[in-house]
Amino acid sequence: MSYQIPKFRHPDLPVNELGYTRADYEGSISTLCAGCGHDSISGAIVRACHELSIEPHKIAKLSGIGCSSKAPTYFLGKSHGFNSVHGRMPSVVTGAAMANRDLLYLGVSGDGDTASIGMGQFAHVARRNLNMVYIVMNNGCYGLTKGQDSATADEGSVSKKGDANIYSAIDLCGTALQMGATFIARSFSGDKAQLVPLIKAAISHRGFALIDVVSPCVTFNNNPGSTKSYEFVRDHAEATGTVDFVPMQKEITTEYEAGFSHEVTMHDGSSVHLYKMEEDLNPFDRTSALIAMEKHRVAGDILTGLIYMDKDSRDLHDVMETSRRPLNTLGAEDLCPGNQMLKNINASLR
Amino acid sequence: MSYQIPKFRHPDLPVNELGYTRADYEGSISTLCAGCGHDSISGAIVRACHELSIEPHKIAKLSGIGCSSKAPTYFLGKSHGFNSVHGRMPSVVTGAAMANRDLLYLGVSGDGDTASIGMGQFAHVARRNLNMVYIVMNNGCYGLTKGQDSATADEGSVSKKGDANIYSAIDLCGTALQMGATFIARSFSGDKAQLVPLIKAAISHRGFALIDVVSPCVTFNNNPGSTKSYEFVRDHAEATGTVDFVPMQKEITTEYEAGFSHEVTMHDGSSVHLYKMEEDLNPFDRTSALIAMEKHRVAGDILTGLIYMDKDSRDLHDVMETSRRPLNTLGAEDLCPGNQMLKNINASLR
Amino acid sequence: MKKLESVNDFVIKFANVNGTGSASANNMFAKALFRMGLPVSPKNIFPSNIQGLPTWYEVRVSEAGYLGRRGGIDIALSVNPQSMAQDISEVEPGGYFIYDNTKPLDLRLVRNDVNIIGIPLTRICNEEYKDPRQRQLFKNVIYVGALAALLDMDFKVLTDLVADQFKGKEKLILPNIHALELGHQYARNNVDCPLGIRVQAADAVGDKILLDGNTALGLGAVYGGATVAAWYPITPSTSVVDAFEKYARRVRIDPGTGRKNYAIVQAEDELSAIGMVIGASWNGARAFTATSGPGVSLMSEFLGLAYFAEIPTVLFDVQRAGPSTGMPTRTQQSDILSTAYASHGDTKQVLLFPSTPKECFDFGAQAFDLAERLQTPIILMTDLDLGMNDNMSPPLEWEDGREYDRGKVMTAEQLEAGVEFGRYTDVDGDAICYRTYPATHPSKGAFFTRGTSRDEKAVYTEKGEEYEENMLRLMRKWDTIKEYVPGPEVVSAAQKTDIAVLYFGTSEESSREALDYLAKEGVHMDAMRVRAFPFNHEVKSFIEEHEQVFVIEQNRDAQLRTLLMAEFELGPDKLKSVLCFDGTPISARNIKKQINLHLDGGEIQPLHRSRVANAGGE
Amino acid sequence: MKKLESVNDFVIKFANVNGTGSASANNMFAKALFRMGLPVSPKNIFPSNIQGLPTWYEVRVSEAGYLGRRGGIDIALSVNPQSMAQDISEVEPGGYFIYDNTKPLDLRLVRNDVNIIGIPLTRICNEEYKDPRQRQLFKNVIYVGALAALLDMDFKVLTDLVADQFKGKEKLILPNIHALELGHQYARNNVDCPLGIRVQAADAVGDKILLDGNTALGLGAVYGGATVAAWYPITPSTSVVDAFEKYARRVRIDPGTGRKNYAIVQAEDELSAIGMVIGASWNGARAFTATSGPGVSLMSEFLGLAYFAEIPTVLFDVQRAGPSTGMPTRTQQSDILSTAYASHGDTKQVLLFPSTPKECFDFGAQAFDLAERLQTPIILMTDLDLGMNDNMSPPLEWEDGREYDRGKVMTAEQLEAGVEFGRYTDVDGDAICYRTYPATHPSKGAFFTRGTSRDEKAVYTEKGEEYEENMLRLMRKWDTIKEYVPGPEVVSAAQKTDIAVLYFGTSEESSREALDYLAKEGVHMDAMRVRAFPFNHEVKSFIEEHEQVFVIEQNRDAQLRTLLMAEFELGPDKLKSVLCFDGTPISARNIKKQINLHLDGGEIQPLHRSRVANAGGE
Ligand SMILES: Cc1ncc(C[n+]2csc(CCOP(=O)(O)OP(=O)(O)O)c2C)c(N)n1
Ligand SMILES: Cc1ncc(C[n+]2csc(CCOP(=O)(O)OP(=O)(O)O)c2C)c(N)n1
Ligand code: SF4
Ligand code: SF4
Ligand SMILES: [Mg+2]
Ligand SMILES: [Mg+2]
Repeated sequence: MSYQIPKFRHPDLPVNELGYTRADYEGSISTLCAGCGHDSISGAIVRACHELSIEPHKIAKLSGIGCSSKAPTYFLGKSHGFNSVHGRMPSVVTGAAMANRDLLYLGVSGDGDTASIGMGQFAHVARRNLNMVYIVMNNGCYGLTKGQDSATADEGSVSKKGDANIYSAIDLCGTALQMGATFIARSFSGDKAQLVPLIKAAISHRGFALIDVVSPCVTFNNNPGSTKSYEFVRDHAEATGTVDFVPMQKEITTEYEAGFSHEVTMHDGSSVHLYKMEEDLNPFDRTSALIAMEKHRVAGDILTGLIYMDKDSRDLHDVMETSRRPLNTLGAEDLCPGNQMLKNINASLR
Repeated sequence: MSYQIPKFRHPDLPVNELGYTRADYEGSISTLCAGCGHDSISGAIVRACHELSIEPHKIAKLSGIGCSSKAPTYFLGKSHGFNSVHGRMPSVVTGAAMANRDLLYLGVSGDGDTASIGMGQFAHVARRNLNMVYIVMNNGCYGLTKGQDSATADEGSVSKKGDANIYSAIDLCGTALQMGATFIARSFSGDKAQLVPLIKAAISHRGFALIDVVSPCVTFNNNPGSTKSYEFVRDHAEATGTVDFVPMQKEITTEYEAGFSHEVTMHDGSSVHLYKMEEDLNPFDRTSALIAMEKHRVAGDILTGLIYMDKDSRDLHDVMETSRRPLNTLGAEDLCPGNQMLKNINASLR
Repeated sequence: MKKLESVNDFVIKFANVNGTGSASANNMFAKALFRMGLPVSPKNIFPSNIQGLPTWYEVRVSEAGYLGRRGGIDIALSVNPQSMAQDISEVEPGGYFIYDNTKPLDLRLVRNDVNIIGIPLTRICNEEYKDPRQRQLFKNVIYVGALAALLDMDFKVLTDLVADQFKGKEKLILPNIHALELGHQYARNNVDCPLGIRVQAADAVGDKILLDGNTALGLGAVYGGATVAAWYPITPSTSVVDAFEKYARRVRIDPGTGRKNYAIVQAEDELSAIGMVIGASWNGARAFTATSGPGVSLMSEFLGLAYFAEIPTVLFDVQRAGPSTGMPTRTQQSDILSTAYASHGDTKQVLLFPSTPKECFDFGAQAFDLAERLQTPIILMTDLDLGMNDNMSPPLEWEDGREYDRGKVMTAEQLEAGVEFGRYTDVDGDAICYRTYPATHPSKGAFFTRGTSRDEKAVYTEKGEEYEENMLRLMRKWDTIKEYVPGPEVVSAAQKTDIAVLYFGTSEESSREALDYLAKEGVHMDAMRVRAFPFNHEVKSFIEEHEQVFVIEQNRDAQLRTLLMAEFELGPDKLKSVLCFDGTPISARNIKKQINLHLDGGEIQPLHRSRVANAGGE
Repeated sequence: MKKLESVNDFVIKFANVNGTGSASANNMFAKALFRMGLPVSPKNIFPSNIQGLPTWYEVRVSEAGYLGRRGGIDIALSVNPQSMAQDISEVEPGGYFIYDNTKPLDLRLVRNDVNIIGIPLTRICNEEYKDPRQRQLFKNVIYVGALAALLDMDFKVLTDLVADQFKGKEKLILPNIHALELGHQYARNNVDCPLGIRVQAADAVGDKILLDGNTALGLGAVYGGATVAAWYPITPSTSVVDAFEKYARRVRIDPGTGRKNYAIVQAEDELSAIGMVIGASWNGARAFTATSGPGVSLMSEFLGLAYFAEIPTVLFDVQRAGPSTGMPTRTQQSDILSTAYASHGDTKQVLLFPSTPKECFDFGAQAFDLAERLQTPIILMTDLDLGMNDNMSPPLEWEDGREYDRGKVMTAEQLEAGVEFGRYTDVDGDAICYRTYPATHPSKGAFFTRGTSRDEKAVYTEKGEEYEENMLRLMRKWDTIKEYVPGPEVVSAAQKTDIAVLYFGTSEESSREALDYLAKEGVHMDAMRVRAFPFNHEVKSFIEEHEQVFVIEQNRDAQLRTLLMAEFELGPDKLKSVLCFDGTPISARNIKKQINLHLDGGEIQPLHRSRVANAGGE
């Protein structure tokens, strides 16, 4: 039921450094509901990858099961994709990343996929600081199975079915921080201006980068009383500050307004600029990030933007000291010790 | 291979209000290694239950798989026990507690059982604020499978095998707080004076009560270089303050030394006294608890004692509004609506 | 041109877009025929998404009472341009294709052997309504009105239905009736009504009801005394717990306190759900979970624990098309092997196979008795077709005064009186032992439940002999179980015959119909419907008494046949497979064709819809 | 009194306490005999705890080369008072019971039909050593020295062994030799040496090696080119990954950079471990995991994904006694059904059954070729007995220059050249399709892998026909698989016969021995060792060619027989079961007894050790 997008290229569509138009980063036509937040996030991913001039085939996109997990079909049609099983995307990405450290791993998941069935794998992939971008399309409900509350639904939030949720919500950013994640951001599907640079920064980060994106489910959880509706999020989002992403090659051209400003150079040479930061938050300090999150939790608003980044992050391959050559490129000559070695081993076993 | 303890009762063993001696709360002879921290925790449980005069048969003890999870065989021989499967004790307790809200549920687990395979269930049972005591016998390794690092092993900690752990540690107290647990404490198997009152307080708490007890594995993780060895813990434990537990019936007789002191009355009428508290910590405030934990994490020491308690905790039965009569006592007369109701239903289906 | 002619016997298929409100209109159509006294069997064929993709609704109407899929479409009603090409191609020669002709039909689609009828649904709506939502909703009602004219339905039945449906929202009644009339009038004025295919009131449904199996299961759990439900959402099982909750809210709130005499926990996943069921059952409550294939796979470790530690466990598996995520909104009977042998080590699980909503209700309640009596998991195997479609069913019944069989539970009184208790001691010789609930007695009867080996008193042991004795007892228990589970049902042929069919679950109705067709051609076959695994001796004798037995299943691997072969020692060439596994319910015509082919000496290897049945125009 | 007499043919059992260092002494004993040219087969029988419980070490010595368990104990050496009663009771009449007589033997234990020999181990230690740790450790070495005298072992072999063992810790050599001498002297001076049972140097081991199957598997993975291992600890599989790591550290560190040409991830559980293997394999690395029963159950959902999405997946299942946690330190072959039919829906999995360390190595490496060639999970089924015990084995060999079979992978060059790519298109007619690794080509060859239904180009579909075509292709692939997996091995009887045995894995050696016994009694039987599932036609013909086939297995439910019955249509009474499932490896005497009983017209239902074999004194 999915259709490849017809590929007539408008002659004056903007191309990136690789000569690709944005259409080269798109996927099949979405089969999600009209207005679903997930589609906006797909759009932001397309834009970020296009603008960063990443070769599409050097990206691997992986997901679990859910409306959100379907999204990878709807972007990056030239990348290999893997729609695995419910809640287990992190392990599949971990294996994939072990096999080939040179690709960009883009994991997409839902709040059900991550915070419920996937909680264990989510916690552990964060803890291992796997080099990946992990995007949660967070609608506080199980869209694909028709709107049950998920574990990120706020206590008291009312979904379309009409009952107020009786459990406290799991905060995925807080959880990731606890687990040792090294890049943590939150955003809103309706705020592309914030989301696109965050995705770019996450891509440039070496290590586990979580972006928890509130993404309203228009069909089951966009009603009054829901704390994951477009309206509620627009009213309650509080940005930590503005993030700007400057690719390695580019000069900084924009003139920023005055304000507290940071510049971070990423592993790949690009840089991230933060300005107009929230007073109390130093996103390079874990304790500060923790306190800021807690403060906003207590206040009942939604802290968005870059929350935490460990500038000295060492990813899983770094700490494991794996070969710089991707393991999947090694052949028998690199891997097989040959018969003489076996003879020695045999001798030691007599 | 387990032997029931011979039951000759020494005539002048102290009896509790129910007339039971401490032996009535013991179990089979332990088959754990001599010196294993877990046995000390079993001893503390026995003492707490005896001193609280809980009817042994009103306790249900449940566990997963591991040396730690074997421990329930070695205490409370008169209670029903359930050694379930690895990492899944929380779900079994949840079901059991749904069936009968009137028992005391004592869950025992290991750090592998909880922080690795059991992470998802641990997070969710905390989030649901199930009325139970959850004791982790935390040795930073997998004892029963011969000493592999667990997810609570500190980064850089060296186990008997000799390799330094490359991953960051999961802090179970911090995780539980994130998830919404309402009673959080940490202790040390070697500190019964602290552990026993904490267990008592946890038992009196209505809601999810976690006690993360560092419990050295003498066989695989008690060597120099390990941060879960007896020596390291003795050197690095920092108590939040002293906890005293006063059962409902008792008058306070001890005179406390001067110092910052709290008294909390628990649901069952007993009270918990805290004194000589760490300056910064207000254990009744989540934010304060969070910051204290983070501060000690950064300092590299082990914060023990009562860390957090929600005095207004509403447990799962409370929020679900379940019948006060245990569900397992309801009979067909309470449960079955009878044929007339079916006739009405049939009529509506024509 | 040939026109199919029939009264009260046809198949109609509606082609819509999901999320547009067509479901309730289609439903109204089926229910109206049912109220006219006609057996109907509607089947939803829906995509695994929420909005915007093609969805179908196929209704079998059969005064003779055949409720399975027949195969073939006599009338297609297509309001979805996306699927129109497919929809028209499926119509039987001489059949009818009804479509929205506001836009002209693509000429390439026109078939000369099909009667094409245009109703300008969009135009009518646009003229009548301004609000786009109204336009969309009423379009569906209008085509139902048109069908009423085309098929000569009793219009009053429809208007009464509308009134019933909107009880409490009365101001919606008139606009809906008006929409019905719009369609009705348009058809009467512009089409030659009725068509060759039409309906007339009959008296063929008796006291039957229209109900989906999942609701019946949920009700079965209420009546069976379940107090704890733990689950994780998954299509097509979700509505089981929804139904349980709906009825529990109605009948299980304590009137005095307003508190609930039940607890429903939405677990974080299926491992947790079954763990909760095991914990609750261990603690003396009746508990259940409902899931589908992927969930069953995840429950596999816990199912082994429940088998070995002998904890009553009720699991409803509403099967869908596998393997893996497969086709989540399509039906299959393909979890038979994975459930029968669920979990590592020497385990065998008890399966029940209901085939009607009434049986879902009955087995659903009985599952708790069986689980507690037999102290083992009871896995009730239903499927999407039975679970999520309205099925005509005998009414539900409950014998007032019926008691629950709580199985062997030793009481405080017995313990106090000194009755000896050994949790795994076979005192009665039926290999089922006494258990105690936690907290039964202050000093007696406590024991330790575990997944490791232990002796008759539940004390941990690594002694081979003790382990072995226990395993042999569990094997003997398997024989006891055969006496308790529902036995098979036999329908004998009109004439003595040495060929037979064997089926289970939702293949029943199509099989019955196929046998009637075959009988008309002079091929007589006895029939057995298996209702549980383990099979008892009746199943064995039935197979032995026949030269050849066709095993009808909705999976690729002939899974029930595999179990039969594994359990009984049968000669070669005894069991033949009749299979359908494309995700749609097996049809009578398909079954008939496969049996014919076998009888003509055709290939023995599994046949399937596209190669065989499609060739015949299904 | 009768004294058992034999040279180079006996069974000795050591009874110790675990955690006391007895393992290495016992090991030294077995290895010394092996170096004397005698086939030995030591088996550890250890508790599921870490310290302080009874543990046994049973060594079969057989110049004739029988390596399975024989049944019966000729010599018991007991230094554990906890288990002494059991230990002495197990000795064959005329056998020898050697114990620490520092404390006198409980008179109630004395048997008149057993030769009782005391060695005052504790006293000797206490006199010689002050340090308690030394006392404990050297006690074990002392009894080995005593045995050297009692059995007439070559003392030089022992001292050489000590020297080898403590290479690098030379100052431990002399004290150990001294301890050996203490025991040796005591025995020579105080006991009539040698016993009736004794050894002498022989030439019966050739170039064989002593190795445990898990190490062989780990080495197989190294040689097979595995670069990613993901696992979760579980007995008895843990040492597979330990061995992989040990050898990878030795041979897979890049000498230039010091970096690792492999990655080992200790996962958080088994679901994650298999997910990592699937992810790595999908991405073109060779990857594996190792686990045991509970882990396999947890992997069941992912195994279905790998089957359906056709992702090479290598899984080593080192089986232990189930169900549930069962007896984690005991052996069984009882995961056959749960792996063969792992996962919901229509799935079938490929199983390999090695029976020696060499075959663990060979199949371990070959599993990667098969997985990539067949694009499906390959589950290698070994067990605790093979995996954790030193088994005598032909030496390991690798043909230098052997290339890995990476299966059908489309390259950038092919794509660039315009070769058409459809991930699930059967271009070669063997039902195996081409895949691409991620990042192969900038614009061609990308596809979406999923567990849902899709068409030949890997595009999502819900069309029944497309789903069905794919499922039928997978069924055809099953036939292709039969041509690739290792075929069975046949050993024909000396005389033509119409009865036969069929066995697999670790039942081989005991079966072989039992057949020799039977042949001596005039009962000749052909033998087939099955090495893989699916079975190929040779297995079928073999069964058909015999009137009766005894299927020998180490489980309760006759699981391989079940598979045979389910796959082939065999007449009744064809397959008889010979079973052992008490957690110990099946013995030759047990097999012989069960077969005799069958041949005498005994009960057909599964026989077991305690009822049958024990009666005969095993
Ligand atoms: C093992 C398993 N259990 C249950 C399901 C059914 N299921 C599919 S998607 C989903 C929840 C999706 O929620 P979320 O991840 O939040 O995604 P959303 O649809 O809201 O974007 C569930 C429970 C499944 N596919 N597999
Ligand atoms: C599903 C499953 N996987 C693995 C195991 C093996 N196993 C038994 S205990 C254990 C780890 C125990 O570690 P922990 O919980 O920390 O307990 P400890 O022994 O350290 O007290 C493991 C991996 C198992 N029993 N079940
Ligand atoms: S159901 Fe909700 S989450 Fe799913 S596609 Fe529709 S709007 Fe999006
Ligand atoms: S191995 Fe470690 S955790 Fe297990 S019993 Fe021994 S000391 Fe305790
Ligand atoms: Mg969601
Ligand atoms: Mg541990």
